[in-house]
Amino acid sequence: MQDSDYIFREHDLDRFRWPDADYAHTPYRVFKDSAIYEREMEKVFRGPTWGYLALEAELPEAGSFKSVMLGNTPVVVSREEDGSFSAFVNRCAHRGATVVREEFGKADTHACIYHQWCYSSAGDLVGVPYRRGVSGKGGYPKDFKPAQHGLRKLHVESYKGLIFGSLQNEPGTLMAYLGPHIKEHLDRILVKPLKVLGYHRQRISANWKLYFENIKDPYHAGLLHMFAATFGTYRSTQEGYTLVSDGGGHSIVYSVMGTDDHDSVSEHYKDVKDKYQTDFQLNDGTLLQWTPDFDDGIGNLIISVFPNLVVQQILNTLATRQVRPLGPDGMELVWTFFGFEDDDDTLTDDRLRQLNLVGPAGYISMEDGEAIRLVQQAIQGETDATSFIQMGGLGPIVDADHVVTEVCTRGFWKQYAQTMEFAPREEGAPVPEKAHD
Amino acid sequence: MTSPIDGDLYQRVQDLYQNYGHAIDVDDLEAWPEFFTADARYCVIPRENHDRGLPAALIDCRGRPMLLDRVVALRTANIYNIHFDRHLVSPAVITGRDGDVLESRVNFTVMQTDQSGVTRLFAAGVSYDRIRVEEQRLRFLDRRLVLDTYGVPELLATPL
Amino acid sequence: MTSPIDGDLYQRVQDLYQNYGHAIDVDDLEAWPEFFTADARYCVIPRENHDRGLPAALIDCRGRPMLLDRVVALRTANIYNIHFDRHLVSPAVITGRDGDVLESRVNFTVMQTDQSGVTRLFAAGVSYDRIRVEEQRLRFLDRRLVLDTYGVPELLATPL
Amino acid sequence: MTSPIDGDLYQRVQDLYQNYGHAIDVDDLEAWPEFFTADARYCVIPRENHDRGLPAALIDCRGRPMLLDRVVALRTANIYNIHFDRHLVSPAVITGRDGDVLESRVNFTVMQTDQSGVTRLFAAGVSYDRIRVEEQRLRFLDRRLVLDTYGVPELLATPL
Repeated sequence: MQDSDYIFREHDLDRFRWPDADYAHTPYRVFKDSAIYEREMEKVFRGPTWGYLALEAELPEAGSFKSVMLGNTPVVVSREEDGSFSAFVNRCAHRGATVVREEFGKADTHACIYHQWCYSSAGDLVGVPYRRGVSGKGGYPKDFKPAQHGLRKLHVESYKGLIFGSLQNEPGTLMAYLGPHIKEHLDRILVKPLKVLGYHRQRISANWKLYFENIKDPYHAGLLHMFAATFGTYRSTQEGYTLVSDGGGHSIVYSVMGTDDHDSVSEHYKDVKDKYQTDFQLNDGTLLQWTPDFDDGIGNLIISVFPNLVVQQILNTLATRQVRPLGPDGMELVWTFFGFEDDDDTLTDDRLRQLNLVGPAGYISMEDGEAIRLVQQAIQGETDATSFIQMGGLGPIVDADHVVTEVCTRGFWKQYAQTMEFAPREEGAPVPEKAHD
Repeated sequence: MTSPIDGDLYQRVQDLYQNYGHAIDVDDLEAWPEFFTADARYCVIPRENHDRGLPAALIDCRGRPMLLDRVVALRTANIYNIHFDRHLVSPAVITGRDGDVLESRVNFTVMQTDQSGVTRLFAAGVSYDRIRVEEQRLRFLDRRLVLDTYGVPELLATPL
Repeated sequence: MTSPIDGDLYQRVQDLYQNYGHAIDVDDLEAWPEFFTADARYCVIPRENHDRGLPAALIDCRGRPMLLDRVVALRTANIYNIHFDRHLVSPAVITGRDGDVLESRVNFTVMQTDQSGVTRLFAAGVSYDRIRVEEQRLRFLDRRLVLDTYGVPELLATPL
Repeated sequence: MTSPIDGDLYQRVQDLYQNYGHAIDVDDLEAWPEFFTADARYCVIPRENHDRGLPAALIDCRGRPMLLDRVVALRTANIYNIHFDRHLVSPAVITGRDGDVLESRVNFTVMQTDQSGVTRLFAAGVSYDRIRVEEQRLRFLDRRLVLDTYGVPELLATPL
């Protein structure tokens, strides 16, 4: 038995190590092990990360709030009187009840229903019933200080209308966390005040990381999604780019429409059955009617930020997708669709019509839910095997000027393993001969 | 208050709803667009959007050609979880009439069964509809299905 | 055996049941007491009690004022899990008639959805009802809902 | 297309279905064979068999004596999980008529409740039926229940 094999089988998670330093194999165990899941909640979602909470546009007024999940931690994010944003862990400091029960709302203060402990929108304790007792009896000790019993607060920063929170004690700045690639592409899309168009929610029977692998993987996109390939909203033969952050966890994948030609597409898709169907035509072509918001020709762009955010621009559809884990083998995906405040009715209508392409019922999105469900289903009984992630080759995890690569997926696993303290002991350790089976 | 339509017409409305569900349940998707007028609107909207006045829908087909496209896509393009549907649709309530157009409402549930014969509640909701009375058959001019089960289990492929 | 009522009246009974469920489903609780006569009885009884002849009910409102109190309590006093309801009610069976009072029976299920859009079966059962036929509208004189799902999931707030 | 039967007869069909379900739900199994003609066929077939043209059924009673045997067996011979049923049956669609024999179709779900009052979806499916119109009452000549929930939860004792 190889040493890596031994480490790989290790049941003590403090000794569990990734099988290779190229992150070209992912142990299936990480998708189904409940101990690993608990560790993720602590080390990833409550660890050195910034998690996406909400759009500023969802909180239009002072006191507006939204309830979200950051990993398995319930969080409420609010807009303050001064226009800033705050967030707290939604669990009463007294006996642990959920304080804010509504998904959305507006309130100056939040009273826990259980014993009426009352908090400001920022989470400070502002009222305690019977603090000094009733008729001189009962009450809290004299040294009880409300300031010491507020809700646990998150660090909050926002950029271009996206609000992020962090539960670590001393996080670096959000901008340092996001890095230049993410900044550049958020700058590209989020150019004006946003207008929320509504929500899609999807509950997929798959581990949350399978979804992150999926959206960081441009290799599958031109192959799984016949609609994208046939109509050219995304094709592997198009001019495209794959950008990855220094830590590996964030990425950007995009392609430029109209940069390939029929002959080239036919050549590269000739061995892929039924995915590029030149005889497939829509009865109503207005579905794909596209009035570009930007003049760079990008028809499909997916930004992902470790560990819970996806930002999409697919034709005119703009959305954030928030990934909420629901245990080792399930996840909730919340899509928030938006346009710009100054959109005219025609442009709004284009965005709404194109929602047929995306979301749980979308022509080019429904397959992702199915693909990752199939993975979750097939790995259930597996204890040792790994996946194989080497499209685009091994070596440094860096940008590529094409989309025939799984480099972003390797980048994701690199940041994941390092955050989870699962990284190989020695960088550059030899890759195992083959997947363990 | 009496119903704005007579018993025979009401019966045709009931049959419309039941036959609509049955066509989907037996995977006769090709028959589905025929339940609509040429210029019909078919919209599945999450209840949270509907209740908050947000316009984003899950499916929004405008005209029969877009309905046809969805059928063709399901048959030839899209890949989704293999399953069977079964609609349970309440008796219809006729809420209004304007000439040959009826306003109608039904509650619905859809049960979905996987290949091992395990059935789960897939969707519950209400549909606010307009129906055109034609000589030969009734057709939907407008279906607005408000989906309570907006935490869509896996994905929404076959129409509700 | 033919039905003791004609088609038009039967249709009004169907509408009564569907409109009753819809009022609750769209949270128009204020309309709920209006579905009853002033002296009506509304009773939700666990099936195990009903079947064994035990009188204890979950809800027992005697007269419209008690129905109103329940609505006011839900609006202003009680705190309960935030949810949406959806009623699925079977076609009614008219089991008897005594002048302007009909005896009727329906099976029902209520689906409950939480704020994340997850729908669960909340209640199933049968209701044995008496309905008074009035000129303007039909009203329940008596509803006795026998609740199969007497292992109440969480709590029972909004009426069945 | 108009219904091949008038409103009164349709109402009797509706009542047949609802009364059939109710008899089982209140455990009046002795009344169950009486819903069938003497030479009736009652068949519960898994959807996977039905769809693939395979003949194997879960229950296949040929003639009322076999229906009676099943009741007697349930009462005296078989031991099965103690439970309550609740049928939710859709409005019927009359799909044909040949003299005094109607062709009809309903969708159904059956909710099953255990002794602690926990209700689960037990069965969903469709039934393709033939009904004989008799002076006194309607009876099933043929019921072919296609069971979506062919991954039978625990066991199938009381009839669908």
